[in-house]
Amino acid sequence: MQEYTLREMMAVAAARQIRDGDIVFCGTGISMLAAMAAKHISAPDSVIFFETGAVDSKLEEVPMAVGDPRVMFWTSVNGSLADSFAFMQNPHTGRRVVGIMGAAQIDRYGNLNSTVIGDYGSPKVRFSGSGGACDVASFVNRTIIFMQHEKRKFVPEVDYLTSPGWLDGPDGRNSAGLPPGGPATVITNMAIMGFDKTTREMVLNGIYPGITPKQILDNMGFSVDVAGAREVSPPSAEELRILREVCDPDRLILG
Amino acid sequence: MQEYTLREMMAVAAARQIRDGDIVFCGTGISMLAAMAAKHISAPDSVIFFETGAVDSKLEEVPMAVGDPRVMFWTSVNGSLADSFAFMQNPHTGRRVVGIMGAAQIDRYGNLNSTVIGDYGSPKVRFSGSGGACDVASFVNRTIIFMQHEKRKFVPEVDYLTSPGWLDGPDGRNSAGLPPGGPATVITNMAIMGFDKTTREMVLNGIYPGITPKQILDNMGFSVDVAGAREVSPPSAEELRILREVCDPDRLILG
Amino acid sequence: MDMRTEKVMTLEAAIGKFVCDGAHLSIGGFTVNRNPMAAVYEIIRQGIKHLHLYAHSNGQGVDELIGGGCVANLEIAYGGSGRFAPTCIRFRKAVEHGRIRIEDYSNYQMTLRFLAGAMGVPFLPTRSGLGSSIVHRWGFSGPEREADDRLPDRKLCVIDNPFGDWGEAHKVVLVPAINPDVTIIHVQKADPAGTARIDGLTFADVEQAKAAQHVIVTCEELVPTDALRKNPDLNRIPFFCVDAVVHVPFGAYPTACYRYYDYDPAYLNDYREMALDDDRHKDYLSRFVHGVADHQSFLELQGKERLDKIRADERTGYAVGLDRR
Amino acid sequence: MDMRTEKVMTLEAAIGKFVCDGAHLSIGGFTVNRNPMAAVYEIIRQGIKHLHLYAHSNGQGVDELIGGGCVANLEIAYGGSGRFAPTCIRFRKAVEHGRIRIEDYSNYQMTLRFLAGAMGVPFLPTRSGLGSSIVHRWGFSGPEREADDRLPDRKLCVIDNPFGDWGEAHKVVLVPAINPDVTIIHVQKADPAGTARIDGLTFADVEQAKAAQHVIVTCEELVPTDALRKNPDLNRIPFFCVDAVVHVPFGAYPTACYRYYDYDPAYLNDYREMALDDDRHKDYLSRFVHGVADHQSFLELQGKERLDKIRADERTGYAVGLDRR
Repeated sequence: MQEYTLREMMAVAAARQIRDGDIVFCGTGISMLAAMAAKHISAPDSVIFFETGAVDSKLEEVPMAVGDPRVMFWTSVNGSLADSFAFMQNPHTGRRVVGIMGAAQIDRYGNLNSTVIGDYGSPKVRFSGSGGACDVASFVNRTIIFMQHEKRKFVPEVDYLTSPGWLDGPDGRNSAGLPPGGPATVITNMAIMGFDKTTREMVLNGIYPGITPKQILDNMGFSVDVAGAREVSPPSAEELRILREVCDPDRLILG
Repeated sequence: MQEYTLREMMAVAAARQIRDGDIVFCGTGISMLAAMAAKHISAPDSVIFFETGAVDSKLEEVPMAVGDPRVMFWTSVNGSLADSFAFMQNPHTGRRVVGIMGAAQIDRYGNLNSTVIGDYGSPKVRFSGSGGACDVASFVNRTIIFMQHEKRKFVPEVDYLTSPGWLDGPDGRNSAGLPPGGPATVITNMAIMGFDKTTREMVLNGIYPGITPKQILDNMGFSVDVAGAREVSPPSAEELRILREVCDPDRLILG
Repeated sequence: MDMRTEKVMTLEAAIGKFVCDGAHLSIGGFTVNRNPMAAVYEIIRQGIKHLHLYAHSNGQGVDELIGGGCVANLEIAYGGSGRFAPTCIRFRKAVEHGRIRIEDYSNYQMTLRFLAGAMGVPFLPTRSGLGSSIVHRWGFSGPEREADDRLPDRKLCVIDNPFGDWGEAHKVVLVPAINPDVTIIHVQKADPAGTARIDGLTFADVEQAKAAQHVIVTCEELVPTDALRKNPDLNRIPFFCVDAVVHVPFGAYPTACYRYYDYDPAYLNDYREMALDDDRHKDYLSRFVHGVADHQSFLELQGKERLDKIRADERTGYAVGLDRR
Repeated sequence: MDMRTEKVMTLEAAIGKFVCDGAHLSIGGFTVNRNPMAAVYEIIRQGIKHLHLYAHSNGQGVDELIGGGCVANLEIAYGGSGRFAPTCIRFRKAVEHGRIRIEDYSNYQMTLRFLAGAMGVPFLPTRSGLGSSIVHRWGFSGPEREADDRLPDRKLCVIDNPFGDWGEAHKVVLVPAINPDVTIIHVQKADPAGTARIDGLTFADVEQAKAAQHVIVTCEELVPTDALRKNPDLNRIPFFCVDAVVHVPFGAYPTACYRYYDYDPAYLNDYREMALDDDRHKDYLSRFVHGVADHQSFLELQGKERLDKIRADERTGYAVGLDRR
């Protein structure tokens, strides 16, 4: 079997979640790589689009930011922020959108923090803030979340709720006034988590080769049901080739 | 003195109201002609724009409608309805806009009806409806209104208030929630009317050569103060030349 | 919306598939420009009835749909075709005779209503219409609205500004979103996947398309995808919003299509005269609409000479010196 | 806004005239793209202080203004520059040390706030942020807001949908309009009257410009009016919105300008390293900002070789194969 990095495993795991016909909202970094890989592997008719307004960019080189000029090349339409978020908020188009994003903290309901650690008024650590993350998490049908598997990141309660997940459970989004979609998958450097259809609580779905459920739970600030977890198949040679040779030959994002 | 038609007099009277630096919102027909004439006579740095989204059109031929392809030629920007009305509603740009429009009925406060005669639910006569007229009348700094001078058109109360003028008097617009601008001038086939700065009621400002105040009052459904009226100077040879030779050589609008 | 990249079909098939009796429909264009006339005539030909039609100032297309007997309800800002018909003829007759039900808005209000639909919000605010009859006179009553789940419960709402006098406004009108079942627009260029390019003013076409559940694009030229991707800054509608692409040269005739052809003054003047008389209008319909198989045959009936007269000049985008009396 | 047709001036004059201490300012661009960097550096050079800055995700420009000590208050959605600084360095330090006051929104909320300003309405609605801390945690308190007539009395409002569940939404967030004193954008082409053409994505530049009382446009190329009027479909901002036009080639450097040049990875990586250390950042400012007379001198300091490396390829609009590590 070919060797691979955990970052490559994460990108491949996310790419596998993308289906033909999905409109893929991409953030910066590894999420872009996952979307690019999916286009070349399993979902050639998925559409990559960016909050900056670019629809179906032809990514000959991997962009370093969603405002990178590389996202503007050979698109269907070059629009604006106003246009792109409208596609996500609009139920006709929004229900086809899969959002891929990361965060600094996540709780059991998939609520995300990318704003501050500590008190909002005098934070210990300041992060970038929402950007489009809150918008995407509010609007789209399903989101895929990249996380590093660390106790300080999987927390019982996020310090600041930047991007709404399932909020406080099954009726959370509806009672807040949000559309029905929400977090579908959390992809970490150890595992793939999902959310229980009834309770909306995080559950362990997949474990990377060589990792144990105990290791996963030891690195989380809350416990999850691990009963349904299966081993994730490692990246295939073809998946790795696409990722390494087509998507990110300079390893700008793969590192 | 050169002969002229009343329609020519009306177009010239309106053109004289336009000042350099005005942004002129144009409706269909004679208002377009007035705006074109002003550009060539007294206000070369006025800007003609259309609700359809065309800014500073180069009108080599007179358009027959605000959606005429002639308004799209050599503009600063070709936008949309959403763009053009935003320019009027935005106070920074809106306060520079002069709107020119017509109507089927007008009352003493410059409220306009271009929707129905009779009951709204089962009208005796149906007109085009607001189009952009209600929007322009709501938003812009001052409006110039073209009317035929007839008793059935100058009415005590409009059958349907399509486009707000001064509503019911000095505080009408403010208490309805409208911006402070409003009707400035009514140009008819007999006279030029204004509005009293205090009462916001219509007053007679100017009378065309050969017309008497009595004729004017006889053709209105309400009385106006005629004390301040002066005779309007007839179109000059140069004004007529511009109108006839430059603006509408085929007399598409002049008739 | 539709994710396929090959959506080309005939106009007959597209109308048959997406426009049914009672559908909530909006059409693009403005007064005498870029109305999707080929689609309008096809709708009449297919005998589609009871349409709920949304229009800002679509002019000729709206008047023909009404004249063709397709329309039951109309939400509209303006029924006019410029100097050719300051008030559209069949529209006027239908309203005066109570043959259609109508509700009035302003152009900006209708634009905002489509924009709200496109944005996926239930309403948008404006200051337009405060104090006017547009706010106070409803075409569809409260009980009628509550009985019809395709209509919002209120025509519009006037509310106090919840931010005090922020924006120098103490009140605003909220106008409800429109989400048509189908929007039909005519554009200059489209590719087989539905990416659409509009030359010149877009009117409210883009908002109307994005607000709709289904979109039919008719186009002057059907071009390869790469031809449009070379300069995406000129494209206005992304392909995933579009369900059907139909290649119909002169598809906006007798209205104009910027850079391709002008409106046809002779046709529009003739139409006005025929529309004014019920019998002559019946003859008009049987000759020009029901009497032809499709838009191509309709154009042949007009004759090449007539179409040549209105061809757009390359510099200006319209027919310079066209006899427009 | 300004109705004159000749608005060309130097950057020094434009900043001096329209950007004063305490001004409410917004700048265009997004993360590492089309930030009006020449203007940003000039603002720092002129020692302008206490700015109230509005940003969605303007990235590098915002970070440099903060680092330059110009900013007192910040309303923002995102302080990051893509892979070069997932969180902007001086932004992060300033917030963590309480040197600026900050209030958070989302990108769409900020976009809608500029759009509301552009449209002349007090607010716009969205479903974004319902249930999030963005709604509940205010950067500026109620009493602070009421004491400052440049701020709306509320950060935002959550209201029940007055149209019931029309649009499938029973609640919405209303976000208040922003009307900056001045917006500065960098574009590819402008004419002396201020008509501006933007190639590629417009981000929120158009809304930011139309929302502002005054607009400064810096441009790569100053072109004759006729050059832009030939195809107005590509122009984004009409001249009457613009107060000052400044010709500044490489005016977005070190951020990118589509079809002209790419971002400079070397500069942005060096900046990150220098920004991380307070002393080195001081040196950076004195060498690259205060140590040069203007943007031209700043560019000469970078050297021609560096600028040549990032020149955009004609086909793609960016620097193909650029070393971006």
